[in-house]
Amino acid sequence: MTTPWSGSTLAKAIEAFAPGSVESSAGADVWVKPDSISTVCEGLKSRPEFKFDLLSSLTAVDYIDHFEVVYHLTSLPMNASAVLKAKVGRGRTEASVPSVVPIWRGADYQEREVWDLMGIRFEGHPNHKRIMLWEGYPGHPLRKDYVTYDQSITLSIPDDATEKLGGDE
Amino acid sequence: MPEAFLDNSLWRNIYCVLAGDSSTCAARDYSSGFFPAGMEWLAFLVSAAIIIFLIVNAVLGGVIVLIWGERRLFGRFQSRTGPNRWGPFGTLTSVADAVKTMFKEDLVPAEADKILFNLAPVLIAAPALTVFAIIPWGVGTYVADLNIGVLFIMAITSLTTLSVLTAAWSSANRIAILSALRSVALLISYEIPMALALVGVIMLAGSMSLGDIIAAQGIPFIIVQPLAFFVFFIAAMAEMARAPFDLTEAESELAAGYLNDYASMKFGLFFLAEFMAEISTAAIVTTLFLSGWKGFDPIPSHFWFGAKLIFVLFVIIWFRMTLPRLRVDQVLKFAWKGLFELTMINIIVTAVLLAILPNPSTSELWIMAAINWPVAIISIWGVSKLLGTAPYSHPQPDPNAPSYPVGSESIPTDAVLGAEPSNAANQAPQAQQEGGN
Amino acid sequence: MAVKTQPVTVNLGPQHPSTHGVFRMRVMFDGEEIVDVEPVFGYLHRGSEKLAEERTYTQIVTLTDRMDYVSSMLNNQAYILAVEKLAGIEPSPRGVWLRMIAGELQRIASHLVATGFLLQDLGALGTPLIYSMRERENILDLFEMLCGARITNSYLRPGGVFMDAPGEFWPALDRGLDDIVRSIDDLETYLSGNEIVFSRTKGTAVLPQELLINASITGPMLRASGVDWDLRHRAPYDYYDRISFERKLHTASDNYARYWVRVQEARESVNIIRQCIDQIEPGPVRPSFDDVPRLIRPPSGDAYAAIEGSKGELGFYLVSDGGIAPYRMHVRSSSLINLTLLRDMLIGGQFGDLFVTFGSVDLNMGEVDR
Amino acid sequence: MMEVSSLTTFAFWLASAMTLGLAVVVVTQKDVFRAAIALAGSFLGVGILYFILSAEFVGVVQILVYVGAISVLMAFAVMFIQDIASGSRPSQGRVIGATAAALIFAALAFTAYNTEWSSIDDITDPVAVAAMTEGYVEVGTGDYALISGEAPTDSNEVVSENRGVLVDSTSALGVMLIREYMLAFEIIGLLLVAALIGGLLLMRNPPSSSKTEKGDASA
Repeated sequence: MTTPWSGSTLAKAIEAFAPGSVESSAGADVWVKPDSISTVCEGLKSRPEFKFDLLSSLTAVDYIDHFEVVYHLTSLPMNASAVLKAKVGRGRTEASVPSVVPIWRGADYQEREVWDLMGIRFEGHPNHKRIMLWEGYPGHPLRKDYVTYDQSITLSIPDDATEKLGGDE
Repeated sequence: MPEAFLDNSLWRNIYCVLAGDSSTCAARDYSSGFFPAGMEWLAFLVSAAIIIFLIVNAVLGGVIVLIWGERRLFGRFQSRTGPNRWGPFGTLTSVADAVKTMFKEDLVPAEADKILFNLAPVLIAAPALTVFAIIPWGVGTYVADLNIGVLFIMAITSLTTLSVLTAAWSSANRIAILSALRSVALLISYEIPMALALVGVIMLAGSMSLGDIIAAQGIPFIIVQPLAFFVFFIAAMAEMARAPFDLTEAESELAAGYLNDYASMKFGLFFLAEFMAEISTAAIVTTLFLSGWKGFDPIPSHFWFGAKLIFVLFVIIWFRMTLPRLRVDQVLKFAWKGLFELTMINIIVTAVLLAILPNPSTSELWIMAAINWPVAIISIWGVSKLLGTAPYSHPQPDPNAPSYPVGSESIPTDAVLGAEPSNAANQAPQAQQEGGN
Repeated sequence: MAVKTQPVTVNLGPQHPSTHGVFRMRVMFDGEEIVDVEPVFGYLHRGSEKLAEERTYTQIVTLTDRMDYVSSMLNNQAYILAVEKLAGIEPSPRGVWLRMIAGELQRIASHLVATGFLLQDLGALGTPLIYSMRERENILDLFEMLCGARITNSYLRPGGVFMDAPGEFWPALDRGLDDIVRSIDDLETYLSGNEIVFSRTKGTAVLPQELLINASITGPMLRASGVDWDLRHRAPYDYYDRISFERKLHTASDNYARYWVRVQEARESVNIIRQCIDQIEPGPVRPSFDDVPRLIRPPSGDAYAAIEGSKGELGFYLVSDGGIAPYRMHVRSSSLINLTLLRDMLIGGQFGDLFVTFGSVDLNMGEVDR
Repeated sequence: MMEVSSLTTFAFWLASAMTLGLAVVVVTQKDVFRAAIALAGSFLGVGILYFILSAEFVGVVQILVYVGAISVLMAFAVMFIQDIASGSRPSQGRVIGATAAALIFAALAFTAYNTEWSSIDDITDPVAVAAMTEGYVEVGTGDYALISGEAPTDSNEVVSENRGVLVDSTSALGVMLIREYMLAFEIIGLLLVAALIGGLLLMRNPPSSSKTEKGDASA
């Protein structure tokens, strides 16, 4: 059975090799400062007490006032898992976080996907391009403030035009 | 009357009825023909046209039947029905397909070289039809019996590649060009074992004329020359780009390759040429190795030829349905490192046997067969050992191989998440909300 | 070919018979050798994750069906596990057994499809594909008995499945399992030792263990390199801790090993289903609506649950804000992540091996693009 | 039968027109690939001329080697040439080339015109002459041919009317190559082998890049 690391213990253990990198911790989660993501992940991957060699999942959530990048890590030798989170783009500023592709190549497409759909920039990604949508696509659809195409049409159509549109259908 | 047509009863009958002045015609009571004297050239042209008409239509009809048969057989091989809607047992499916193909829109890519693009289907269909000129369908039923018949087949079939190149180049399509490159590689590699495989047969028959080769087959040459048959059959499959050598069309890689951009009847001509090549290959195999139209007396020679032809076609279709495709380098390696050596062994053994038993009679052919079979089996086995891939001896993990340590260590006990997992997730939101504020 | 030629760039896909959907590769060839590959995604992107934000937790089950449409039961299972973890739902035992049976049947179907299409990519003109599809049809018939649908099943619900298996399902399942074992035997007899299959796949696209793990590649691809990592064994979900099964490993990590591992896993899944049949107990297939309401409102928080899908670790990450729809859903798509090493596998190889290697990854564009 | 041979004359003019016309296309066509295909057609025309001359063996070899192999390789090579779209640029030494070609043509034409071609008139054998006056056939069994007055009725030997060449030109050619022109034959063979080895040597990669070896190992 895969053992999940407790957030508080993991936070302490991270602080031991990377002081000042942890923001807070609760349950199974550890919030890491975005600037120190590279250091923390490098340590988590290579240090003998962690050995998190597999990046299970990398994603991001839009919490309106900030974005959260979520890393699900797995250690095969220890059969353990951990959750790492980083809050970026507070106040909906330009969100950016260091890329972990140099540490885990598995982050390659996942970071591109997050950039494409959520608009979080990954500094140092070797191929920082959109993945699902084409270059030049307006906006990042998974953001909560994204206005979809049909919504934008409804917004832009004057009231008297809706009847005509309905008649067409 | 040109000498190539002398033994040809098909030709002679038509020509004698029309012109009727030759010495050979006199023997058949055609002292005066349909045309007045001095119009023999017209009789020549008309009889040529009639024979071409007969052969071309027979071949095209054969293609229609072959396409239907192949699809039915595919169905049976793949445990499904195959075409069965249009006509009894789906026999009219090919006809419907042909009509559909003709009425499709004829598309020419904007970037294409129009002249060559239109020329390529003609270039591929013409040689495919020309081969049928020398195939003896039965006693005296052929257009011409050339004394270099076997070489003629080789020469004419090699023209196919030129048209494939033309088609690929003129469509201005990179996938098509890749296919053409493969086609040339295949041609250059397989022309040689194919020709060399026939050397044994030519040595035995002492002639390159297909009529003479049939006459020389006291017993079918497949029994006397198993190695030559093996190599020739494989090389012929490669020459007409059939599975497992269908590299030029390679549906799953090149998506039809050089005929990618063809539509309508231009595509139809490529399709026709492919199936005509299948029929002609089967006919050549029948002629050279299965003693052509020879058989027991009450049944006419044409039926014997037809039966053998259908059997060879069945084997070709069977191969096509069963085997996956080889890779280009493997195909070329197989030709140069496998088939070429086999043909050399065959030529040497046949030459030695012919030095001992010149002009072999039927019983002497049996002796040759008795010697040739062990040679064939041993050499094919040897080549397959040399070229084959050794299987994995240990599919299960090798205890000596370094295996990745999974679950070998454990994390410190105080690091384990204390609370029950289902609630652990629920604690996160509060913390996250605090962090957010 | 030793002759240096001018490199040619070819666009393979999105309309191509062997790209398993709408995938595009911009490939640069030097003769037959592959110099560079650039995968292009997104032709089947439907924004499932965005759609999920506007649907209730039960409605989303239908969205997951359409992600990896050749293993929708397993998608359902991964999603339902995430919902149960998020909302703290205790599933009904019979429902769990049923969804395990359905999931393993789906795994067999998915592996059969993968094997069939791999052989199709090898150039066998449809025969092995149709043979594997025939067995898959039997499995789809069983699904039809279970839930009335064949491809997009939507069979699972939070807490179990939506209806019990009918009486005629169990004898049909027994017969079906025998058929599957027999057809896998046939497959092995005719193909595992076939010289052409073997020479084409042995030693091509070899990936070292460390690289695979570093690139987050899981599932049969990882096990084909000899890493004993199967979530059913290492992190048992549902009742997999009550099942004993063998993990089939191969050490070669080439295309053949990946093919071999899939065939063996399909065989092993039959054993798992037989054990499930032995252990299944009567009872309700899902909790009553008092325990699990139709409109689930999980407490705010997040949960990540992963299963051993047919293609690797299939995970769902759900965030709830306490409403009837998830605040955010993310799919950890094994098909997409298993493509990470596509360039490493293809570059330097032959054109003929391109689609074989691509097929040996076993991906589904519905899941790659979502 | 004179009328039938006038058909042959017609075929001759057709084949000649095809050969020369396509040769002109080869020289004038800007598109290199089209020129290569036209060259193949020209070669094919030469092959047909051989057939008309009843030299089937040479004709077939002409098609096999020149059309089937050499033209294909030319077209193949053209595919690799860079900047193909702009076509072939006119050569610098056009005048010299044209002069050389004209001189060679003149020399060939002069030689052809002045050579005493052996024909049926040259036959001195009285039997043959006697047979000829009454119409005759040739009976061939391989490396010799017998001229006789009438065709044997139940023989399986190859029988033909005399058209100025031996019936079984293939065997005659083979015998000639092995007996009379043995040395030349062997020297040409040696030359071809040398050319082959030279070609392989030119193609070989410099030893620093091990790409080829790697490719072979994986094969």
